[in-house]
Amino acid sequence: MTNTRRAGLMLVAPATLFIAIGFLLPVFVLLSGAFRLESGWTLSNFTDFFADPLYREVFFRTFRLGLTVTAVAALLGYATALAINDANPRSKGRLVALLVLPLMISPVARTYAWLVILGRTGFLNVALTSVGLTDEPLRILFTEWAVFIGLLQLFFPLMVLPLISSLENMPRDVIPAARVLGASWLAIFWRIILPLTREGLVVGGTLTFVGSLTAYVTPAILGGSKVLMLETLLYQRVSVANDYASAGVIAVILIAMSVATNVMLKRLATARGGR
Amino acid sequence: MFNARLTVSAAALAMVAAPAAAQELTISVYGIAQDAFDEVLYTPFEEICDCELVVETGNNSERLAKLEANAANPVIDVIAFADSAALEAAEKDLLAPLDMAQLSNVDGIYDFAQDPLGNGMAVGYTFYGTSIVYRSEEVSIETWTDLFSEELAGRVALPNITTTQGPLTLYMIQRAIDAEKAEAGDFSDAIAMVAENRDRIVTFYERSSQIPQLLQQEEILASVVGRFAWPGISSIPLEVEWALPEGGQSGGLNVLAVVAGTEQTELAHQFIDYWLSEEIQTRIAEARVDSPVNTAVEVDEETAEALTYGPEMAESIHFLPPAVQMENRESWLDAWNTEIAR
Amino acid sequence: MSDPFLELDALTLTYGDTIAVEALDFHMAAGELVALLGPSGCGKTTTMRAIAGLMRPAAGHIRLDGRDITRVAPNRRGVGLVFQSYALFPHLSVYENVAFGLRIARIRAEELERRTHAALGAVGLTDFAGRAPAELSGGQQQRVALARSIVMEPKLLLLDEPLSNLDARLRLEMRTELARLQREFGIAMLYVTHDQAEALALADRIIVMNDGKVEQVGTPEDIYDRPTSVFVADFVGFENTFRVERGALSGANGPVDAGFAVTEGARGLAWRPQDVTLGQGPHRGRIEGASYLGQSVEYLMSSPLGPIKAERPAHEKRHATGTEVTFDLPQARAVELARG
Amino acid sequence: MRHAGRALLVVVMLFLVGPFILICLTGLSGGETLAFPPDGLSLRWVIRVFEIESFRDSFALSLTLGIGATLIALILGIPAAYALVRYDVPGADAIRNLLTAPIIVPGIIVGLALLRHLVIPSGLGVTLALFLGHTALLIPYAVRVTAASLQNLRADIEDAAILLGASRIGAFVRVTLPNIKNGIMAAFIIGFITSFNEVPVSLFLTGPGVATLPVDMLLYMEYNYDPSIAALSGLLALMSLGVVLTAERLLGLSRYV
Repeated sequence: MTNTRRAGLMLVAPATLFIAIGFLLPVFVLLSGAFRLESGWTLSNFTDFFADPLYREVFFRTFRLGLTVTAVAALLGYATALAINDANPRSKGRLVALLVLPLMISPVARTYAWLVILGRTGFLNVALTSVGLTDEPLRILFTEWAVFIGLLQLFFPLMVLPLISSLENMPRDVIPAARVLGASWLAIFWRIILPLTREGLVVGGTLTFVGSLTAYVTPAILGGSKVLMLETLLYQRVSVANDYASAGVIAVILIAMSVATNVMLKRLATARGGR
Repeated sequence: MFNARLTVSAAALAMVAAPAAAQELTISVYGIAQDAFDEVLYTPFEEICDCELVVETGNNSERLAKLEANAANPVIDVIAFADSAALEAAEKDLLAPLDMAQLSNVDGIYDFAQDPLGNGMAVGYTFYGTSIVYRSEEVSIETWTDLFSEELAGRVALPNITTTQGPLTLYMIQRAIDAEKAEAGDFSDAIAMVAENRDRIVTFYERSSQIPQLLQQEEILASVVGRFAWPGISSIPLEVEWALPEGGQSGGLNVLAVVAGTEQTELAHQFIDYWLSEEIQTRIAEARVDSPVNTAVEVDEETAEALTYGPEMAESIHFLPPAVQMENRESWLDAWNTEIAR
Repeated sequence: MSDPFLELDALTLTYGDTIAVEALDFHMAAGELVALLGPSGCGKTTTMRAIAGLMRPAAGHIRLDGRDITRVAPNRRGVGLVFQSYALFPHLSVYENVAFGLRIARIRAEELERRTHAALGAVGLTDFAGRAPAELSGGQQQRVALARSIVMEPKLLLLDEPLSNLDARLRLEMRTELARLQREFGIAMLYVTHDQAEALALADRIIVMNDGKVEQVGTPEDIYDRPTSVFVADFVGFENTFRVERGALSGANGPVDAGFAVTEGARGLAWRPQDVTLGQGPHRGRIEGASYLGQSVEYLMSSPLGPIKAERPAHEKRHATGTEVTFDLPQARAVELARG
Repeated sequence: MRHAGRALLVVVMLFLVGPFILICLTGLSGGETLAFPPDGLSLRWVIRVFEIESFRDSFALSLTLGIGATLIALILGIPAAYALVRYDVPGADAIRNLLTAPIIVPGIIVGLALLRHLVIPSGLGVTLALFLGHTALLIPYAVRVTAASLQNLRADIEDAAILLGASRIGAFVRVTLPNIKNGIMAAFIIGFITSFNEVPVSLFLTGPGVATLPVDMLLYMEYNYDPSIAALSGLLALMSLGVVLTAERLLGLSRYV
C-alpha cells in the first residue's frame, strides 16, 4: 500500500515540481506585487484600481462580454449539438471535425479574417447593403460587437463539444419516451435534456467564460483601444506605462474570476445532480 | 527525466540560436520597412564591419519596457527611439553617453539633430512631419479642429495617447485652441475636445500601418499620421491628400543611442556613424523610407515629395520638445484615461 | 490431505483503514480444485489478488509448494490468474496473447511456437490464432484467457468468477472444459465465485467466505447438505433458516416453539422449501402467493416465524392465496447449525 | 425540425469556417493592399511570405518550440497521469489542481512573470523561458488526454501482464503504452498546435531575432498592411486543416479535445 503511494508520488513529482518551480513560483512573485507598495503590504492597489473609472469600465465590460458570449454560445450550442447529434454517424464525424477546426487555426489568422469581414466595406456590410437590409454600412469593427463576434467564433466549439458528448451519454430513447408521455419540445428540453446534460453545459460554460475573460488577440485587434478588456489593458499597463502594480492587480482579478467561475459552476453541476 | 528536459531544451536552443559570427551587434529599431533597411543599411554594414547584426523590432513603449526590464543584463547595443522615449530611457540610466569623437558624420547633420536631448546621449537620424491625411474628394481640411467636423463624424481615427503621434496630435489641436497653453504642455482643452467627440471617432489607433487599410476599406475619411506612413497611404487607389492645415504641422525626430552597459561600444558608434553618413542617408531617402538629417543629401523632387525633406520643411515643423513630453506625459495619460478612454 | 500445497496463514488484507480479510486460514492440496464461495464484498477476490501478489498483505503468510511467497513479486510466484474480465491485450492477436508470457520469459522460438499451439489446441482455438480479441465471443475470449495462463504451466491457477460473464449454454460447456483441463494438466485450481451452483458443480472442495472470514470448509456434499451456520444455510438455498434462542425458534415477533425438543447446543435450524409440509403441524400461516413450477408449486407464506417458503409436489392438494393453513417444519428434515 | 436543424448547421459552420475560406481568397489577391473582394488573383503574396526572413526564422522557432515543448510535456505528463489514474497518490486532488493551474492563469501573466522573475534575474535567455512557459502550458493537456485514455483502458491487463512474468515497467511498455498510443498521439497534436498558435505567453518572451511565428505576424502587422499576412494566415489555416483532418481520420481527434 505505502509502496504504491510512494511509486505514485515518484511519478507525479517531475511534472508537479516543474510546474511549481518553473511556473507557479514566478507567477506568485508577480502576483504578490499587487499586494505591495514601497511601504509594505497593502490592498490599496485594488482600491485604486476600482476607484479609476477607466479600469472599472474595463472590468465591467470584460465581465459583460464574457457573460454575453457564454449565454449566446450556450443557446446556439444546444441547438447545434442537438442537430449534430441527430445527424448520421458519418456526417457527424465530419461536423465535429469542422467544429474543432477553429480551435486549431492560428488566432492571428482567425482575427485577421474578421478584420476583412467586419469592415465598413467588408464582406458583411457589402452583403447587407446589397440585399437592402441597411442603407448605411454598419459600424462593427472597433466596437464591442466585433469583439463579441470574434470571441463567439473562438469559443463556440469549446461549448458545443462537451454538449455533444453529454448528449451522447444521455440514455437512449429518453426523448422519444418523453414525447410518448406527451411532453412538448420545450418541456423535453427543460425537464430532460437540460438536467441530463448539465455537466457538459458546465464544462463548456466554464471554458467559454474563462476563455473570454482572458482572451488577448481578439480584443486587441478587433476592439482596439476603444474596447479595452482586462487582458489588453494588462498588456497596455506593462508595455506602455511599466506599471507592474496595476498589471499584478489585473492578473489577480483575472485569476480570481477564473477560479471563482470554476468553483461556482462545478458546485452548480453537482448541487442538484443527485436526482 | 529532468535531464532529458534539459537536453532537449539545450538541443532546441542550439537549433534556434544564430551561428556564432566573429562579432555581433544587436540593434533595436522600428519594424517599418525592414527589407529596405536590410538592403541599404544592414547588409552593407555587415560587409564592412565583418560582424553580424541582430535586429529587434517593436514600437517605442514596448522596446523601452524591455530595455528597462533587461537593464541588469543588456541585450541591445544600439537603439532607435523617438526623442521623447530616448529622453525617458536616458533619465532611467539606460543609455550611455555618446563619444562624439567617434561620430565623424555628426557635423554634417542638421543642428537640431546633433544633440536633441541636450545631454549628449543621442543623435537624430531622421525626422518627419505629422499632419492630417484625408480623402480629398469626400472632405476638406482647413484647420486641426476640422477633425471634429460633421462630415467626419464616425469616419475619423486618431492616434492613441500611447503612440508617439498621440501627444503630437493633441499638441496641434491645443495650439489651434490656445497656443500658449500648448507650448506649456497643457493640453486640457484638446483632451476635452476629443472627449466631447469621443463617439464620433472610430478608433484610437496604435499602429499607423492600420491607416491605409482603414482608408481603403472606407472605415475612415481622415486621420493623423507621421510622414513615414505616407508611402503606404498614397499607394492606395483613392484620392488621399496630405493636409497643410492652418497652424502648420507637427513632427518628430527619431534618434539613435548606445545602450548603457554594452560591450560593443566601438562597433555601436561605428554603426551609428555609418547610418548618419551621406551615402547611407541618401540611399535610405531614395528608398523613400526615412527622411535624411544629413544636410549633404540631395534627392529628386518625386522622392522629396514622399519624404519630409529639406531645411525649410524642418524649419516649419512644430516639434514638441522631449522635455515637455517627459514632464507632462503622466498627466496627459491620466486625463486621457478618465475623459476619453473609458 | 497430505502436505498442504497452498497455505494461507492468518492472512489479513486491508484497503487503507478498511479491513477486507481478517486472519484468514486455509489450505489446499496439489492438484485440487477448490472453490472460494461467498457473496460479493466478502473478500474472496481480495484474497485471490493477494495470492497472486497483486496486493500486499497487512499481516500473515502465504506458502506455495513449501515456499513462503508472501513477499515474492507477482511475476515470480508461478501463479496464473484468469481475470473475470479476461483482461486480454486488445492490441495483440489471440496467438500473441497466449505467447505473451513465453516471450517475456525469452523462450526459444520453436518451443514458444509449440507450447502456444498446444495451449490453443487445448482450449480448441487453433483456428482463431490470428484474430483480435475483440473479434471473439465471450466464451472464446474466456478460453484465450485460460490458454494464456495455462501455457505458462503455473503451479496454481486462480480463476476469478470464470463463468459469470457467460450465458447458460456456454457456462455448461465451460464448466466441462475446466474440469477436463484440470484432469489433463493436474494443475491446482482455486476459483472464486458467488454462485453456489457453479461451486458445487466443479469443486473438489468448497471454502465459504463471509465478511472476510471463512464460514465453512468442506466437500460440495458437506456444504450443500450439512451447512454449519445460518449464513451458509441461507447461501446454499435453505430458504427457511432460523436462529435458536433458549430452545425456541426466533420468529419475526419473538420466540416460537419448534414443536419438538431442540438439540442442546444447536444455534440454528434450517429447512429447504421441499421439506416444509402443509395441511398439518404446529404452525399456522397464510398463503400470500403461489407459483406453479410444473413439477411442483411454490408457496410463499406469512407466519409468526416470518416469511416461509414451501415447495410441494403438483399433485398434492393446492392452497389458494389468502387462505390460512397449518404447516410443519419436521424435526427429521431439520439441519442443525452449530453457529448462528 | 430536421430542416431547421440542417439550416442551423449550415449557418453555424459558415460562421466557424467561412472566415478561413475568405482569408485564403484574400491571400491570393494580386493587389497591393488588403481588400475583399481580392484585387485579381495571383500567388505573389504567397511567394512573398517565403521570402520574408523573419517569418522563416520565427516559423523554425515555433516548429522547434511546438515539437520540443510538447515532447517534454508528454515525458513529464504521462507518468503523472498514470499515477493519478492508477495509484492512490497522497494529495491527488491538490496535485491535479496544481497540474491544471497553467490553464487557469492568463497566458499574458505567465509570459510577464517568466520574463521578469526568471529570464531577467537568471539571465537564462528568452528562448529557454519560451520552452519553459510552453511546456508548463502543455502539461495540463498532456495529463488530461493521457488520463482519459488510461481511464478507458482496463487496469487489469497490466496485472495480467505482470502475472505472465512482466515487470511493472515492462507491463506498461508492452501492454499499456500500445493501447494508449492513439491518445498520446492526439495529445501530441493538440499540444503542438496549441504551442504553435500560442500568443499571450509568447508576447513578452521575445528578444532580438527571437519571436514565435504568431507574435512575429503581429509585429509585422504593426508596420505592414499588405496581403502577405492574409497569405500566411491562409497557409497556416490550410496546414491546420490538413493536420486536423488527418488526425481525425487516424485517431478520431475530436474525442480528445
